[in-house]
Amino acid sequence: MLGEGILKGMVETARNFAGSYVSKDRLTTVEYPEERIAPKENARQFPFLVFDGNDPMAGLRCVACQICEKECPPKCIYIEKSKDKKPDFVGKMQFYPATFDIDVSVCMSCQICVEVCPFDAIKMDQEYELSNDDRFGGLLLNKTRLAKSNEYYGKMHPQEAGAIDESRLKTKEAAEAKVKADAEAKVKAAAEAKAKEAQPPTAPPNKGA
Amino acid sequence: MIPLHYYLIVAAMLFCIGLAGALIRRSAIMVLVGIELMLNAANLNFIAFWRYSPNPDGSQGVMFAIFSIAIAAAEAAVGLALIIALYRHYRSTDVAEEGKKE
Amino acid sequence: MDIGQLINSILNDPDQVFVLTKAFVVGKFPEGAQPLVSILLSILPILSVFPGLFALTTILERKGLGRIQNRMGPNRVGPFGILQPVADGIKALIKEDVVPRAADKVVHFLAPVVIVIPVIMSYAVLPVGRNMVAIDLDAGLLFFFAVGASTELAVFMAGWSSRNKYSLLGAMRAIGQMISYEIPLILSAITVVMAVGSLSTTSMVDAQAGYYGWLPNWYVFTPWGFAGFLLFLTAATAESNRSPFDIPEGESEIIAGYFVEYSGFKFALFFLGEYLGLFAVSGLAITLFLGGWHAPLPFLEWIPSWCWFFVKLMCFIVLFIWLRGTLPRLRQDQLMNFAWKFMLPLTLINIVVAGIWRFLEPGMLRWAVCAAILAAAYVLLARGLTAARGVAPREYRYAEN
Amino acid sequence: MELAFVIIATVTLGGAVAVMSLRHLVHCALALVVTFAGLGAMYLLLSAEFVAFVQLLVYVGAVAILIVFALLLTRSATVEPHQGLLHSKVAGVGIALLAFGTIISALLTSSRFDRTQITAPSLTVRQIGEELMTRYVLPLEVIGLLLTAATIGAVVIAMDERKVADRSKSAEPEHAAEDKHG
Repeated sequence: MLGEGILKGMVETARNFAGSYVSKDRLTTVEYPEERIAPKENARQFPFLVFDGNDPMAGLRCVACQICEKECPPKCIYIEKSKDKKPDFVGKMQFYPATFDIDVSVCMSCQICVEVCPFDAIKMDQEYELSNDDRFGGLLLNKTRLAKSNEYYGKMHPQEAGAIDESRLKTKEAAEAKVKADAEAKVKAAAEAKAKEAQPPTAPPNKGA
Repeated sequence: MIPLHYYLIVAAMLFCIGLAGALIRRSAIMVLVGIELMLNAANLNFIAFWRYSPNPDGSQGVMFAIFSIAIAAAEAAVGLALIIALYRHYRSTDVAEEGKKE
Repeated sequence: MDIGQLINSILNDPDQVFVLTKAFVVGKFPEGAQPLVSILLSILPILSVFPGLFALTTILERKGLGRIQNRMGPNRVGPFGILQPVADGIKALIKEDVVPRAADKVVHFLAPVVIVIPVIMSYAVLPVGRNMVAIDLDAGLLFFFAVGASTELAVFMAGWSSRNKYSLLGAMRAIGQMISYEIPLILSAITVVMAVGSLSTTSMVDAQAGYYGWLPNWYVFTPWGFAGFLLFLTAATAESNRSPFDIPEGESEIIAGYFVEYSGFKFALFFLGEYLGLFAVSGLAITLFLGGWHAPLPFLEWIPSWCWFFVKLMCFIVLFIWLRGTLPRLRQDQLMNFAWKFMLPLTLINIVVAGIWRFLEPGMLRWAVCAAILAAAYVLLARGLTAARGVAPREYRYAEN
Repeated sequence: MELAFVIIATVTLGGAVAVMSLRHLVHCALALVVTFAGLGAMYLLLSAEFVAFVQLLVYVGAVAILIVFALLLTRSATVEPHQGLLHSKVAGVGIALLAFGTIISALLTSSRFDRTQITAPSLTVRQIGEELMTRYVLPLEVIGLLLTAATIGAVVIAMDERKVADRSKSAEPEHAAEDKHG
């Protein structure tokens, strides 16, 4: 407590000062617009919608269930359900969002929408250069701007995306198998029914028993 | 050159403004400020008389003013401390109200 | 005197270039206008040089702090970013001037003006070179402190008129700190007054002329002068609200203290006032303890005197930037304890030591006695402060080691 | 010279009137500073440099700040209630005017004050210091004692007694806590 700590500190800062001129790797910052540091895998900014296939609008995974809209703490998601339905990836008829808006100026990047989504349709993006000179319109992202391909998501989070893809594939296969089985069963049932029909109703096989 | 009594008139006016203030203001702090003004008017008189004195080597006027400034500083410190203590007691610095509550 | 003679005399004595030029220009005016022109020619350099130094300091500070924190610092505007102050100035000028609706408009407007004017006035008594002082007052040092006293008022005006709790808190902290540290500041300057026997700043510089062997005859090289210099420096840091004494600003707790509610050019004026105050008090430290405009070594005497003043001033600026990059902010109670329980007693002891120095025979004994008293007082006071506060190396309850 | 005097006198007296008539107390305190500074300028005009700077240092730097602090501490930094013409007000102004009339009549009737300057007295800071240390050394010591007494007295008076009692009561556990933290 005689002031030697001050001197020690000043030597340390002087070393930093001189060192920053000598060794480049001391400099923790980069010259931003020219150089960028790649975001870490867990970095998250704002949500986006995942679509499969080539057509962003047709391939959206979102089924407009509106869970995320209800769960969003700052209420920055706005969804309008479609009037008609269209088949999803397993072929089931589902609604789709006619409107899906996220106001990123309100969004607080909490990721709750991602956690609650049962369809893996909404994920967190790492895009951070969203500044805009349009104060209101520029930060209100609509369906077209939110839709990003599954490949893009896969590039950001390879493992998670792989797991999701796998499980979706399994579901799809199961569903297809089920459809197949159903179809087979149907065919079988139909055949049976046909067979039944073929026999005369007046003479059942074990009527007498 | 400005004659002496100009300064004396200014000092007299300052003194009377301070006196009027000390008499009419309700806040105890403002009463103290009025007294400070009166002290300052007296100081101005000291300096003016010293400046126009027939004895130019004398230093009494300046000395008196310096001591009076020191006293005024002490007075302000103690006075304001008293006012703060009073405020703690009465929750007010209003001179008229303090009298009523007693 | 014509222009040829002027050039001749300047070549003879380059040290006096500004003094001779001023005399020459003043001589060209009619008799009646001469005093006015002389005053104007004394004020104009102050008004141009020191704000220019302010601009230079802002960029130096940002660059230096950046390097201390392993960053680049501003480097976009102009080569190496040296035009950054220009950009900042233009930005401050064209920015919207927001005044809170609840603010006391008149006082709110006056505060930045009141903060800058006294600071500029205080330069009037600083001798920046041989024969280069705006007014050589008999009570120059007193003038400096008297004018500096009104800064507190400006701070209060700014903090109170904004009608913002952070502003008021910041203003109260600032005033408390300034009053507390003004006492050690003045008391540590008094030792020099005792040695010189005058309050005039020029006679202080004159008293430090000459050399003792190769060592300049500056007061900082005496025990009481060294202690006084360090105390003065610490108090000056606190007076100008510099880190580590920047709790009135306290960006991380009360946003910016008393100038939260200021924007645009008024905000820039506050910064100007703060930095000009820093330069002024550094200039005073140079005048009091570091021999003013005298050269540090005999063979460097040929360099003009005003150069030495500004070289020393730049050293002070670098030191302040370095300190700001090193030390964390003090807490309010630590700040007050330090001022009243450590600095005030030490300055008083220093005054006594300066008196002892005056009455002992010159020689090693005088040195040893004075240095011993000060060192003992320093160690005892510092240990006492440590013991009283129960200060020890901090233990982190939740840290790994 | 005359112009400077008129300006300074106007500013000083205007400030004084503002101090005593403005209703917002903080404005009063700020106007008081103007008055003090004006007086300082007037001392300069009277070639009393030292007193002028002391005036600035003590009044602007200390007394005004003290008053401002007192205003804020007593929460009277608000507007005084407007209360029309009171008898006390009329009486106060009347008494002040009466005093003023008395002083002025004394001034104007006496010929002793009708002096214009003889020779400017020269009093350097050095002389003031020497006088303070020789002829006025006793008053100086007394003033020092008085200031010390006033400082201690002010602190004691303004100290909150309840808080002091609380602190001495709770001193024990506080120390224990500090020891725990190391």
